[in-house]
Amino acid sequence: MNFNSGDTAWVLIAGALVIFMTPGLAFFYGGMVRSKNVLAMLMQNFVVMGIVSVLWVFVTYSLAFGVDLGGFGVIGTLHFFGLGHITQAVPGYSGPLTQHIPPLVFVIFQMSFAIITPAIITGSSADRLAFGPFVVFIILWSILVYAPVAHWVFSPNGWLFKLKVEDFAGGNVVEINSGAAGVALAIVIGKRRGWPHKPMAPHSVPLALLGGGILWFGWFGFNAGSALAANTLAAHAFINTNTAGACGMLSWLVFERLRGGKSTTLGAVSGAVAGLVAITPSCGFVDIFGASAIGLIAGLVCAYAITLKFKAGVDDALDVGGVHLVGGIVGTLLIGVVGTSAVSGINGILYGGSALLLLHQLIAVLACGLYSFSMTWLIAKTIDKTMGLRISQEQENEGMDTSLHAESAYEFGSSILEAFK
Amino acid sequence: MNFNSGDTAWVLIAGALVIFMTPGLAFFYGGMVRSKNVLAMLMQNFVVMGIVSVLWVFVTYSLAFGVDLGGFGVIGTLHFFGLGHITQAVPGYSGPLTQHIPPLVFVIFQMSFAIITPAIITGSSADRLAFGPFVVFIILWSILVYAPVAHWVFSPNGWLFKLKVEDFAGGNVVEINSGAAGVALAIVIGKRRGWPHKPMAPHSVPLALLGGGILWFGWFGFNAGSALAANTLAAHAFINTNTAGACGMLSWLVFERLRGGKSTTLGAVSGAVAGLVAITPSCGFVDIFGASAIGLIAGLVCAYAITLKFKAGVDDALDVGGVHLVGGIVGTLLIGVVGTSAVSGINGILYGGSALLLLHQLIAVLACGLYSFSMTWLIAKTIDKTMGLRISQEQENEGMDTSLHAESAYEFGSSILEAFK
Amino acid sequence: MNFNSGDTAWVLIAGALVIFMTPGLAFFYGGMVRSKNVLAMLMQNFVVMGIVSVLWVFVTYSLAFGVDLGGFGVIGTLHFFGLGHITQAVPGYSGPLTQHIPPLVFVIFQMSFAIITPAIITGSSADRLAFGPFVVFIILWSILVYAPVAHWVFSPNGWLFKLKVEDFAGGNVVEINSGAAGVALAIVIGKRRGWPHKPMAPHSVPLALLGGGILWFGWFGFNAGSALAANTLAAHAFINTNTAGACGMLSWLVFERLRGGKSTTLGAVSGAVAGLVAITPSCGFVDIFGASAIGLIAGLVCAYAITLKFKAGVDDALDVGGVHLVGGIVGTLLIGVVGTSAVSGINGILYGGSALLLLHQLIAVLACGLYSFSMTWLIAKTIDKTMGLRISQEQENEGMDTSLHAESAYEFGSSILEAFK
Amino acid sequence: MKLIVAIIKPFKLEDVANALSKIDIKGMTVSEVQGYGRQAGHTEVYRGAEYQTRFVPKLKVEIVVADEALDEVMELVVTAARTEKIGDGKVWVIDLDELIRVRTGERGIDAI
Amino acid sequence: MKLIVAIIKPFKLEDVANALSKIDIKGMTVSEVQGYGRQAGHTEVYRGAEYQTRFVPKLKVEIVVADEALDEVMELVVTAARTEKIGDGKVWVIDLDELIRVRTGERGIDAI
Amino acid sequence: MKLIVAIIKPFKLEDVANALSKIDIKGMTVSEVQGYGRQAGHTEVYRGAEYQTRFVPKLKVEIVVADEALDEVMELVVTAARTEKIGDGKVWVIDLDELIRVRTGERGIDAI
Ligand SMILES: Nc1ncnc2c1ncn2[C@@H]1O[C@H](COP(=O)(O)OP(=O)(O)O)[C@@H](O)[C@H]1O
Ligand SMILES: Nc1ncnc2c1ncn2[C@@H]1O[C@H](COP(=O)(O)OP(=O)(O)O)[C@@H](O)[C@H]1O
Ligand SMILES: Nc1ncnc2c1ncn2[C@@H]1O[C@H](COP(=O)(O)OP(=O)(O)O)[C@@H](O)[C@H]1O
Repeated sequence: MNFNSGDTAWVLIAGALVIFMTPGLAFFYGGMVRSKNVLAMLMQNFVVMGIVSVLWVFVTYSLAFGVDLGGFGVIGTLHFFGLGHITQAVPGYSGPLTQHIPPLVFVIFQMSFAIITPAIITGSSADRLAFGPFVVFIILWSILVYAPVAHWVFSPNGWLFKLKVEDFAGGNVVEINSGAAGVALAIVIGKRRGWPHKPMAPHSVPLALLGGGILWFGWFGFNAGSALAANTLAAHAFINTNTAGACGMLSWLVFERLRGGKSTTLGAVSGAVAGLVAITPSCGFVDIFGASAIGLIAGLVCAYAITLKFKAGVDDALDVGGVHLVGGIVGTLLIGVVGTSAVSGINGILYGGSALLLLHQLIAVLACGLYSFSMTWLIAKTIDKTMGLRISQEQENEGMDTSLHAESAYEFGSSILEAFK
Repeated sequence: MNFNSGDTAWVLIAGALVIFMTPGLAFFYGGMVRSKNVLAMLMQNFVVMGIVSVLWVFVTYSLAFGVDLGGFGVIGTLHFFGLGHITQAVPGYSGPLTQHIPPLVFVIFQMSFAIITPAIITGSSADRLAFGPFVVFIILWSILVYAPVAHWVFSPNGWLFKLKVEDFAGGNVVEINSGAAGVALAIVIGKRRGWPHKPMAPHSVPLALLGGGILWFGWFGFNAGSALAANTLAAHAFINTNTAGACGMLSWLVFERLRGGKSTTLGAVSGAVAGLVAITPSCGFVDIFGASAIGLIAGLVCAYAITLKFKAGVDDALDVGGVHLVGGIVGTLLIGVVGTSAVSGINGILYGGSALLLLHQLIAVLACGLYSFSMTWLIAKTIDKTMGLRISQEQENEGMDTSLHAESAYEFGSSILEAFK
Repeated sequence: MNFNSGDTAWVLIAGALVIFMTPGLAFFYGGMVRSKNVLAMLMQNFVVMGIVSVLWVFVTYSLAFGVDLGGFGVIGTLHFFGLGHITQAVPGYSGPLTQHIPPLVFVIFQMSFAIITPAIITGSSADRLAFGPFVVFIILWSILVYAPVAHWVFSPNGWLFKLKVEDFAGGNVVEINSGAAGVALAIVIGKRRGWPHKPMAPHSVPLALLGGGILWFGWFGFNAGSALAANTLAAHAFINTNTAGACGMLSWLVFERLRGGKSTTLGAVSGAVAGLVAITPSCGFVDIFGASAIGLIAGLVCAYAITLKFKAGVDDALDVGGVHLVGGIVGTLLIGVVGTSAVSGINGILYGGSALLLLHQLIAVLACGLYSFSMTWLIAKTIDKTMGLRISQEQENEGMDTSLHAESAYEFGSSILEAFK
Repeated sequence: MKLIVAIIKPFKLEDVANALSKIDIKGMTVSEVQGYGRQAGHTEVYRGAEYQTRFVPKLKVEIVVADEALDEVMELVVTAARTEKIGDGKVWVIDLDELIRVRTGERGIDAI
Repeated sequence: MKLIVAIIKPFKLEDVANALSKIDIKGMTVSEVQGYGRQAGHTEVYRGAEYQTRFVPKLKVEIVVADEALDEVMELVVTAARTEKIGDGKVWVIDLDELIRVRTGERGIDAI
Repeated sequence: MKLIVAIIKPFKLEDVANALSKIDIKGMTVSEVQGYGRQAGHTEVYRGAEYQTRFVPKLKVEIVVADEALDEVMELVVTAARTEKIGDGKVWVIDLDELIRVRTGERGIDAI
């Protein structure tokens, strides 16, 4: 096979960048929880890397991208189990771009998505999810939720793909999917003791910002890597990503001021993430005006959306729903509005396109969101009834780090503890 | 257009690396301020990413690289407003390399420079710059200072470019420009309360070193990416960058010992940054001997230069002048001494080149340095007279994090605050 | 020369990634020491970057990859001193792949290995190694240990290379080499005051995990970059790396549970590193089943191996021996078992290969391990007798940061110290 | 005046402060301390090295009260801080010679 | 001997120490505490969740003095720590039974 | 009952606690403080700005004892904490009016 080394280099490094996003997410989340729970949060994210990496090469890649089972576009077979037959092109793809990069590079790149998606969910159940049940949850969720949804949207044989739903880098597969799952999990597991009247301030905003910085960096791999080539389309995705992140940050900060408060650093980074989430599905379909609009809207809408959890009484601790579900919906739908064929052949209604596109996008949003929500609810409920999903009240008081993992995150004023234990 | 995918991949990832440098810089600076001001410092750097990203695609890219206005080589037009006409090659470039990467990739890469340059300035005014005025400052500075200076030096139609001034990766545009601006801003805003007799020790040297590590990493994108291709020239720039950073570190440490003190970690990373600054303009013109010399000299000169602020009574808090201005001058001028045609066709006087090169470099240093200094002074003074540039004494005492942004950076011993607010 | 820009881009970015691993290692180690010694640990790692970067371009690259001295395959000459003759291909390589990337890119990539290897050693002597002697140690070790071992294994003229020993990315040169050296250094320098009865808990597990995250990220450059091209082999190395890291994490966690304890975050990241170490030599020779096996075995074996130091009474503070030496041996030997020609032409005994391969691997392990151990012992002993290797008891009590470097790492509750010194 | 010093479990601070605010005692000074006593710490494990911490994080609450209020306040503090599990802490009382409010210079009971 | 305990605003420590060094009192022990009183804390906002902190960072300064020096030192401390804004803090005085200098075993006033 | 307050060098805590555990005193409360006195701090340098810290980290150990035990405990603490170098710290003694164990409500000596 005569692969293009430049494209291959780009997708390889993009894959590495996206894998780096999961530790980044760990720090983003870890900084936002209290110091007694930070290791448990980091642990969940790192362990997702362990579990999903192995699942992917043996099972879930094949379920997501393998030969379609029965032609319904619902799920793949185990054709690629253990990376067997991996020199074959991805089933369903054809045309000149099919084999410009080694199929194994595609496996790697898609793996990075499969890892970060369940990792995002960990934010909603922060501070109270037991570790053993968490491991079971991740395995089941990857197989029963991630693999099918990825098949529907990303596999050329998936039913949403065939419906011509557009999702450049995972607005449905990653963002809506994890966001809806996060809300379901938060509902099943219940509120943290003391929420919402008790303040649960971030223990290290700089750590959260470090995570945010890594996420922004990695997102270039996420979105521009999804072009699967080092070309003009990748460049469009890249600049749109950066612009939308920037606009999301600015509009979130404006929202904070309009509400009468001060602009906060956590708001800045949250807004950036909201913009980045929203541009994920759309980055390959819009121009810089569209990207700006999407970023600005996402920043405002998400800044508002995260306040809804207080009204709904759902303790989505780190706003997985408000940012990823809502941001993912915003970006997925807006393709149908501001998509422009000047970038890649699809026009939203603003550019004279048919409303059918918007309808298809809506179907995708509903299908993925509802499937993920209900399936996650079911998985979580089942685990809760059998193993128990939640740590004990005493563990919650003491903190998860010492009670679940026998570790303390920090020993700064070490003199006392060091001298004598 | 038939773009080279390998070159495109390289410049895309280089752009991502340089964008990652701005969070890196935020941590480098954030670690060096006191814990009550760290978020404000991070905030300024993150907000620069938000503001300049948007400005660039709409306005400043076009001003810097657009069709020259009137042919004076002073500023571009708004030809590329909102990335219009962006399939056109950069005006003024010609020859085979012109279109080997998509023009949009060039826009991205140059954006990363436009972001980090004003971010560097934030170090000089640390601990006392008000947030609203800061936002205004950054907008004005990007348009009135960054865009023209970038046009002069980087645009093929710029007057310094046409004078054959050599600046491989932004010694003038980034380093001298930000360094001179930093000094001007520090002068206008005035000293911190208690400076210099009151100690203002870094609150987290590890955070500063994390920033330093990210900067070093990103600098490979900065310098080797400036070759705009994945080729031998990029490799020269890469190895020169690393060597000069290393030499800067070592000579700064030696300087510390010679002055009778201990070698410090902050000294190590500061020396590395000094070396990296100085090699920025020169990395594509010198060999490994030249790079070593530049790094060693920069480490020594900058280590000495940062002590001058105490004599001058200018509270350039994080040594933007001592490191970026001075390091940038060292590297820009030394091209005229140790530049060698073995690397890219230009000989410094040591290699038999004409003194004219050195003269041109000197003109560039003076033009960029003086323009930046005076224009920044004017902008800062204007803002100071109208909105006020500086926070109140009470805010300075309390710290910027709580007073400007309603956040505390850390809650380690969270028991008290968590239990009860 | 007509270089391949895609391959060049890949190896350049891989080199940058690996250079970024050394700060990553610094944080990994720095998080695990007590807060009074963290800067000294970071300092050692950053200074290694300074020293080895310079040594490499002037001396050690040439010793490692230069024309063989006398044809014994033991050491190179100074042919490439100061990067002279650097347009020549690496001596000994021939065939189509020889000149697909600029030789200078190879110099860069190999430099990143030469830097991180001695940096790894710093973990064993943590909390007690004096700074001046450390500098001398690194210089001597790079010349007397790293350069020859790299020549033996990586240079086509090296005796182990000619013996057809397989080491894809440095199991011998980096892992066994640094691991054996770490054990020797720990023996010569002696135990920390109070070890092992006194607890010396990590001062910041999040910092250690940040380091671990950076290491995982950089390891893609390390291993997949070692293909020296952006191709299918690089993809194999990439996915094997990720899989083995994941498996190492999981099996280490299982080991912790089997021993009756809780699974720890430091265990998760340690297991990942163990898996990554073990896959380093083997990533280009095994398939996903082999990589999984290697990762699982490495996690278990290393988790057990780190407990041996307590039995042996050797204070290898951060387990350089238990992880790098043992993991390196596991990975190097297992090539002879699970190597498969389906990936790159070599069969281990499980795939019908000859036991000769295993024998050669064993010879390499013994040669590199024993040479590194004894040479390091000699160097350390000599320094100890002449300059003294170890800090004073008072410095150990007070902490290295203030006593060696006149710095405190953190000032969180800054009010007291800030107000008045 | 008396100084009541209470060593309590950290998560009991809210209850103690709430109890006191009911009798209009709205001032106190709190610091983080490490307690050593009958209550055992937790086990920590770092790379296989396992140990038992002997110090347990506690809060030290200091409240200046008028002599008359002493018994009532002590009673309230002890009741609010109690969990009936080992490690609930101690309360001790110190007699004060003098008290001044820095802002005004008021002395004695007026300064509380 | 008396133990003077002063709860002060953190940025006032320098002034207090300078004042004392003038009358040749050069020893003290300082710790970080959280004060709860009339002075309100600041508002913090995290992703839209807003709250008011009730504790304010203070320093606790402890100074052992001879009985004779008590009044002068108290006066100096109070004056140096005063900003006349709410939250300036309290100073209280405790009688000591004994004092020893660890290094020498000296007791009483000699140990100060 | 008496409250013994000892300001000691941090690395001496282990010795102090060990000494006390021999006479079956197994409770204490420890906090981190900064000491200011004859002992000089260390020099710190940040980018060429050099200064001398005046505060030295110390631990404050508080032990409640019965009147009878006072002398023995003080003696043990002072001996265990001594290095004979400047900065070893001080020990002072405060008389307590009352002591309660929160868990049980026991008072006085029984509460120790
Ligand atoms: N003799 C003592 N002097 C000072 N503080 C003590 C003493 N004994 C106990 N304490 C403090 O009281 C806390 C609780 O004591 P502990 O013996 O654990 O439980 P309990 O008071 O319920 O019997 C300890 O953590 C310590 O802070
Ligand atoms: N009853 C009290 N007991 C102990 N400390 C107190 C008491 N009341 C106030 N404080 C301390 O004094 C500080 C200042 O008190 P506050 O009421 O805010 O202002 P002011 O003393 O100026 O009236 C508080 O932050 C707290 O640390
Ligand atoms: N007058 C004082 N009041 C309160 N604490 C004091 C006083 N003098 C000294 N200290 C404490 O004792 C510690 C040791 O005192 P220092 O004068 O340095 O040495 P030494 O006690 O050996 O003479 C100081 O760091 C401080 O914490």
